Amino acid sequence: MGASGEAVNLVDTVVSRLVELGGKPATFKGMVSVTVGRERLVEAIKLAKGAGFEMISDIFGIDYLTYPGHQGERFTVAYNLYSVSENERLFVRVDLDEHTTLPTITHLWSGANFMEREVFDMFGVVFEGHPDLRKLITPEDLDGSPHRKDFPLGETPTLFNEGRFLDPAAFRAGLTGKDEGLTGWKGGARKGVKRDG
Amino acid sequence: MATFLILAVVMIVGAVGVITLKQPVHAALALVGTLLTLAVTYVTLEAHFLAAIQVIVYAGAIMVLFLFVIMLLNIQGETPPAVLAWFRPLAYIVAVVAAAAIATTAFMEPRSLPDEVQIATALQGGGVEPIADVLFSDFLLAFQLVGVLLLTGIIGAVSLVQRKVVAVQEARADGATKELEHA
Amino acid sequence: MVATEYYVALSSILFAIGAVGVLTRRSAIMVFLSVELMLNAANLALVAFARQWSGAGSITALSGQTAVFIILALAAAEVAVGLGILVSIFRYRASTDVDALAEIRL
Amino acid sequence: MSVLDIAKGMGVTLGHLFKRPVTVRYPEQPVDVKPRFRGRHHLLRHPSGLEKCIGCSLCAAACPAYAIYVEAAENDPDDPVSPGERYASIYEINMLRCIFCGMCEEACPTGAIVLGHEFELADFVYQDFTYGKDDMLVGVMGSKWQRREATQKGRDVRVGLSSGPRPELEGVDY
Amino acid sequence: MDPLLITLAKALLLCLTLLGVFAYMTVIERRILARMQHRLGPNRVGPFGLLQPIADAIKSIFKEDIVVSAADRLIYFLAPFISITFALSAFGAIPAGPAGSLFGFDPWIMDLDIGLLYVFAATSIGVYGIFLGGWASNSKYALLGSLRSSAQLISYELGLGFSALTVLMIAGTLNLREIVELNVWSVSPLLWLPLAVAFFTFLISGIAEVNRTPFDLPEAEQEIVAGYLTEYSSIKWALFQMAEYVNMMTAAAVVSTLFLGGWRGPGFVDAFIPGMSEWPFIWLILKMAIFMFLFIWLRGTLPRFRYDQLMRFGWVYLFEIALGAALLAGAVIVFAG
Amino acid sequence: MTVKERETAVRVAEHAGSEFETKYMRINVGPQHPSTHGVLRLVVDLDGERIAGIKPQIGYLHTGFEKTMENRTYQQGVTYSNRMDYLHGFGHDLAYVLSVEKLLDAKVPIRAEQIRVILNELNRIASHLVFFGTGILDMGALTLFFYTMREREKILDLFEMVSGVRMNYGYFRVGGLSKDLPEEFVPAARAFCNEFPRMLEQYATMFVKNDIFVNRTKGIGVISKEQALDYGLTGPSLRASGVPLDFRKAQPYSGYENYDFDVPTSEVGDAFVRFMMRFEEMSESLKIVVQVLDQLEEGPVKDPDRRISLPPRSELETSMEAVIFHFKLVTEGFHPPRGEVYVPTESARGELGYYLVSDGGSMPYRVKVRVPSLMNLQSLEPACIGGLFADMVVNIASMDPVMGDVDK
Amino acid sequence: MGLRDLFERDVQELEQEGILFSTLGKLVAWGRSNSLWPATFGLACCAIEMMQSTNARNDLARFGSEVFRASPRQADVMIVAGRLSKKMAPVMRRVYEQMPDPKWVISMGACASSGGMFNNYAIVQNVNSVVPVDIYVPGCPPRPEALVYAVMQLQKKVRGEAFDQRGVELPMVEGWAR
Amino acid sequence: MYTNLLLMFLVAGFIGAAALVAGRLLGPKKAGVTKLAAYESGVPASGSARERFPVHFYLVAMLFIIFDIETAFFYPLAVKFKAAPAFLYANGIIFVLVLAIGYVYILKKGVLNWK
Ligand code: SF4
Ligand code: SF4
Ligand code: SF4
Repeated sequence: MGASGEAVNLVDTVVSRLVELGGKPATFKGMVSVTVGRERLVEAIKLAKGAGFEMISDIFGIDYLTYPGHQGERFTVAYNLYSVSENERLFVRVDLDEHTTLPTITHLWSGANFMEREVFDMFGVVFEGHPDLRKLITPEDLDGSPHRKDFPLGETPTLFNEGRFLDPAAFRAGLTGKDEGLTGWKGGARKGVKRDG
Repeated sequence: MATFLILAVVMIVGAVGVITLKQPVHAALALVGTLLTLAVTYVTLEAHFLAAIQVIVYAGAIMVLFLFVIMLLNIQGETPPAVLAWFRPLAYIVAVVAAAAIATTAFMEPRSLPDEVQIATALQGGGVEPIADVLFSDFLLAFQLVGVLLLTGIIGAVSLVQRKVVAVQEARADGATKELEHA
Repeated sequence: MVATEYYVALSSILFAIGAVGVLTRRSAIMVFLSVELMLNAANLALVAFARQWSGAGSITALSGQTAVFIILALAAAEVAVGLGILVSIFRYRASTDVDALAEIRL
Repeated sequence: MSVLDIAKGMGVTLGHLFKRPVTVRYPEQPVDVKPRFRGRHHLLRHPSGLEKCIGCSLCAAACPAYAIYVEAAENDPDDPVSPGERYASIYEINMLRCIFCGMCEEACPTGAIVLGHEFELADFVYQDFTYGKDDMLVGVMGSKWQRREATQKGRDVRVGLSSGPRPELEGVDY
Repeated sequence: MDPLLITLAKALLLCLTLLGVFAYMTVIERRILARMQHRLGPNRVGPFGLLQPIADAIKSIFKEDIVVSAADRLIYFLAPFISITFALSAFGAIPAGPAGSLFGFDPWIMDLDIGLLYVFAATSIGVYGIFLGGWASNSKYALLGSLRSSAQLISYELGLGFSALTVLMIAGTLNLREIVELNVWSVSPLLWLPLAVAFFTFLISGIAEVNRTPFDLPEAEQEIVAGYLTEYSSIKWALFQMAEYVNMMTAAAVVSTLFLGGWRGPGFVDAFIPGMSEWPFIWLILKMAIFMFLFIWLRGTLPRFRYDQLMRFGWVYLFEIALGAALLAGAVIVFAG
Repeated sequence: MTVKERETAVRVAEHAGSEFETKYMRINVGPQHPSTHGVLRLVVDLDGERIAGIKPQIGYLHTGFEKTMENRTYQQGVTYSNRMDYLHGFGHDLAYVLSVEKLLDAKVPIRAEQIRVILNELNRIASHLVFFGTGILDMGALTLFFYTMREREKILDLFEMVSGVRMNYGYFRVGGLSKDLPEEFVPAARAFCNEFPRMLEQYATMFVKNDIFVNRTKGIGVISKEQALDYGLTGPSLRASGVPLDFRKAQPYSGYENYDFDVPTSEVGDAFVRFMMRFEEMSESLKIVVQVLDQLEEGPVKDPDRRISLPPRSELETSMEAVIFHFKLVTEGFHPPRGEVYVPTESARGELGYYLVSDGGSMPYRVKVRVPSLMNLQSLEPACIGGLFADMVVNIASMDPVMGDVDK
Repeated sequence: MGLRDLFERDVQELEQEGILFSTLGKLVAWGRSNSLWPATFGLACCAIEMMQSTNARNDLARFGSEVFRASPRQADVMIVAGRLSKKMAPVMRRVYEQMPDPKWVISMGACASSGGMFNNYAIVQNVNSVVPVDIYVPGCPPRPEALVYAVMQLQKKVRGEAFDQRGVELPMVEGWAR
Repeated sequence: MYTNLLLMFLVAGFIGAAALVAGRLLGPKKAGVTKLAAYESGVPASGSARERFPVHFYLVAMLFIIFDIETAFFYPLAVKFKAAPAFLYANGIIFVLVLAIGYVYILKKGVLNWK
């Protein structure tokens, strides 16, 4: 937003100041987000908090590994900031790669604790300076970060009589190719795979 | 006599348990057993009220306090003494000699018991009313002094323990969050 | 009716056992337990003597029992304070070993 | 006054003591499920007696739990099972996987699969939960276990329902 | 007949009756609670669910009896034993009718001159059951539960003692039979107030003594799972439950005996059937039933206290009020005759 | 550092720390514990009865919702969303379909929006009823639970009437609803609205005015306004701490701006107020339901766009075009344009929103649910420390976490 | 000792051998079947319906099964109500093991029974792989009446009246152990 | 009279013991390591249960002893009360007052304040 809006609302002011910090603003359907550099992250968020975004609503990651046509770094971590008094919302985003780390913002909001742990757990993004960076949700013995796109969903076949079964992944692949049209489905009978023996 | 013997044996076994059992809770329980048997002995000695009070106060209150303390302080069984190994047998010998001495003294000059009627009229079963008669005449001063004694007990115990509790708690409340490591 | 002497003998045995406990046990609480045992041994003798004295009239005879009653109160106060000391010491030291306690100047 | 308030609260409980309990005496007294309730599936037939299902697998595609397995076969023109070209030679639902969401019902172009009202499906062995066509074609009453028990005891199948069939099932001849 | 044999028979009868009543109390409680909660309660097993306790009993007996490996085995077994033994025997001192009214025998097991003290003594030993049970299990919930409940039990024992003083002062005896025989109406009306106050304090302490809502901290499921019972299974658990219910009955019986004339019925019933108020058992049972219902009713309605509130309530309010009632009663006796 | 290395490092550190004996008794509350509302596990350090430290350990109900939803079509997503917060399923459904609709720019008919509001608010009441019943059950009172459940049963009857199931509805569709209301719904809902206030009064007599309840909750677990914002608390618990944030008012959706209702707020921030917030919210929700019932408009309940909603059954028999759309929608679903959306809504527990990333395919590329319970759970720490063990139970209850919502 | 030996082994075991196919065995089975106390093991949505099954309308109490015990030591049947995550599975196994024998398991709902719609890395795809399941209850969630029905089914099983599709009688107590 | 008491105890004890023995004999036994471990919400117990506890419990028990003795002394007083009301009342009041000092002391010290 920012450029076209004449209203001096909180988001606009913050965005303009973040742009000064090297942020790249973007707007989609009324949602404003600013992508900032990794090293300016804490600064940017501190700025936003000081300007009036008193609450951190969420921190989450996105893995763009299989996103068609995605360029740039693999992960994005987004900070969902909300201003209770002004009723406005701002997404601060950082892009990062597999082995880069992010600074923690737990000193700004205690609530960021679980959120950062969740991102660490689900994406393996390490937050430097986090007081207690352990897995939050997945079991201790689970190796890997489930929300990465290269982590398998881990489906098991549904069993039917006489050894018939239906493998969800294969079945789904037949249904939804990425191309247009009634992909995969040709109107004929579709057979499940028979278990041998 | 049979009753007495049974009671005596139970009591002595209990008493030996008190001083030999390793686990403090067990020892305390042995003492409870001894005390309960003692209460029964009181009944045979025509001291009914005392028997009840013995159970209520000694077994029901004092020993509970003991157990509480054992549990609160989490006292485990003791380690065998490293030094003074010669002390143990000595203690046993001294004790046996002393007990024998007292017992023989008692038996040296046997007295006959008053007859049953006399006992019954004098002790009146050791019920609460006769005790009350004595307590509020000859022992009146003692009765009031008990009040003072208990007061001292309260103040003593509370002042020993309570001040520190508050201090410790405050100290803990401060450091609590930081100290907690993660499970 | 069992003669008083037997009770006295029993009492002295209990007392001696208690004394052994006091002397040999190392944990303060166990020493305390033994002391209670000794106290009760004494009580037993008192009650037994009370019966022996029933010839001398009700008040005299019951004095023995009443005395035991008072002693119970005494024991209660003693235990309350004694264990209080124990607890407060224990808060600073990890053991109730009497030998170790000997070093403390209260 | 607090005692009074507590007394009032106690009055409420005491009052309920003398009210008629709202309990439905279920096994004896049938349950009154709502018309839209979704229970065990039924496979419908046309009034002519032909099966509605054409083996198109749309239901399987719509199922979020992947609980439906369909194998279609060509109809024998002399003795058609369904009016279309094809029919489902194997139609199985894994009742344990199924979450009774009704997506299959919505997806079926011919309205062949419909979720009925029967909910007494509890059974003992995992394998017994794959319901085939025989277990679901309209006209079959009760769950597998209920029918099994009924045959063994020589009784009628009794289902604990009072409501009529689902509207979709109504007026279907078979 | 040998009086000892008769006593033995009476004792057996009493114990078995108490057990039977315990079994049925559980069902009655479940059903009454159910009705209060607008539902039916157990009604499938036998007519009206009457066989439910039998099914539960069979189940319990034939259930595995787990002895936790970290437990102190001896004490682990001793605890339920102590609980049930002292709970059952406490009841023996309650008189249930006038002398000789049980087919020529006395409807009580013992008539002690220190009857009330006996009951107190037996219940005070009952604390050990709970205390040791929790300690022996060597589980945190159990330990916490047992510490809490023993602290609670001993605290409210004081309330019991102080409340009883008022009655004792008026009755001048510790013998329960004599207390019952004392005619309430002969007491100066000025004493009714302290008596009423003492009745309430005694009742409340009694409820607390038997761990019923709102004082059911020891078993506070939502905090410490099942309290001192956490590790107990099958019959041992049942024994604890049994002890709890028997204690409930004892509490009900003692309250009725001390304050409501025990086995004596109201005088007006004599107008219908002469001597009816002197019939053994029924009046006592009736009064007990009222209290038992009260216990259930309270359980059905109230939330429980928090531990500190409960202790404060006992030590500050109940204690002072009970003592005040006793002092008031004393003053009335001194100044008004 | 990889996850694995990191974990090992932490574990080593923990091990080293354990050598120093703490004076506290460490006790595990949960995962299988009657007061933790499911599978919450709290590692509590007790200093006697007092809580010296409390660490929520979660994940015992981790279901992989987000990842699974990324592998299902948008339409199938509605069967998943409601199972997260199973007590307020319609709230999750609503949040999910709103996000997808925003992606698609779907036009939801007014009637559909109104029905959504009715169901959402009724569901809020049902959720609060469970909250109240179990909350007070946690304090040892048995009966209120049965009364609230009795009323909840009536609401569930309404839901069953509409959606065919008592829980986990999956009734909303992107672009509208799966079916219209049945005829008997409106009178039944009205009947419920008429009798419910009486029930609320009954609860008030039994509990809100009960001294034991008041004493157990007043002054317990106070969370200040600053703490609340610091911890990202939302929903009734936040409003109890004095921040009047309610997305139904702040950023109205589904036509909430057309209805007149209050947002109960308080400054106190203790457990009692948190209970009361929800108690008052029940009557407010009822107010909304009554208003919507009065204003209910006739009309379609689905977006007429064939690329979004399935055609009606009758059309399938007549129009080939409808059949093709139908096949395409079922097998493949629709393809929203690329983009990322987030729509905050107010669930019974707080701010709830689905952050959807679309790559133009038929399945969401990334689903991130901003669940209120997870964030609310963190505030247990400031609320509990220094309080009594028994208060912890009250605090958990007053936060009203739903573990499905926490762990996803 | 005869009696002791008899009961050292499970009653059911003996019944298979025909030793205890007697009134006593039937009585015990009757008692057990009518006093099935569930351990609270609510996991997810199904747990809410499990709670609802004790409510005023459905009242599981009628079958003597409303006594939800917080401690597994006093419970007879574990109702696994909801999705069992892999993180929770060891916990459940532990709770199950801490229940005294004989014990039963009801797997309530699609998730517990087969993973249901959550066919993924996080959810155990059939509780039977963790504890032996006696009764499966399909549904998502099964309505309370379905759970009541399942309890009745379990009663049948405990009384030895259950058999599978092939007519094979099912043992009263699964002798399943790991 | 006291033989009756003994009998009562024997019978009660017998019933308790019989039940315990029956339970031991009749229940199945399938012990395992996990089964016999302490229950702690389904996770392995962290730390030992035998820990130290707060001193409040000690204070409660201590106060209980003191006041229990007090009641014990009141029983004779109450029973004999009618015989010499004024005299006993005066004595009782003095006794109570002395202890009341202690009671006020503990109130002041906050012993009864668990918060
Ligand atoms: S009801 Fe849902 S889960 Fe069941 S078969 Fe149909 S689509 Fe699949
Ligand atoms: S039931 Fe319907 S959707 Fe499924 S295969 Fe048959 S016709 Fe197609
Ligand atoms: S089966 Fe359905 S209701 Fe039950 S836990 Fe799974 S999703 Fe929830």
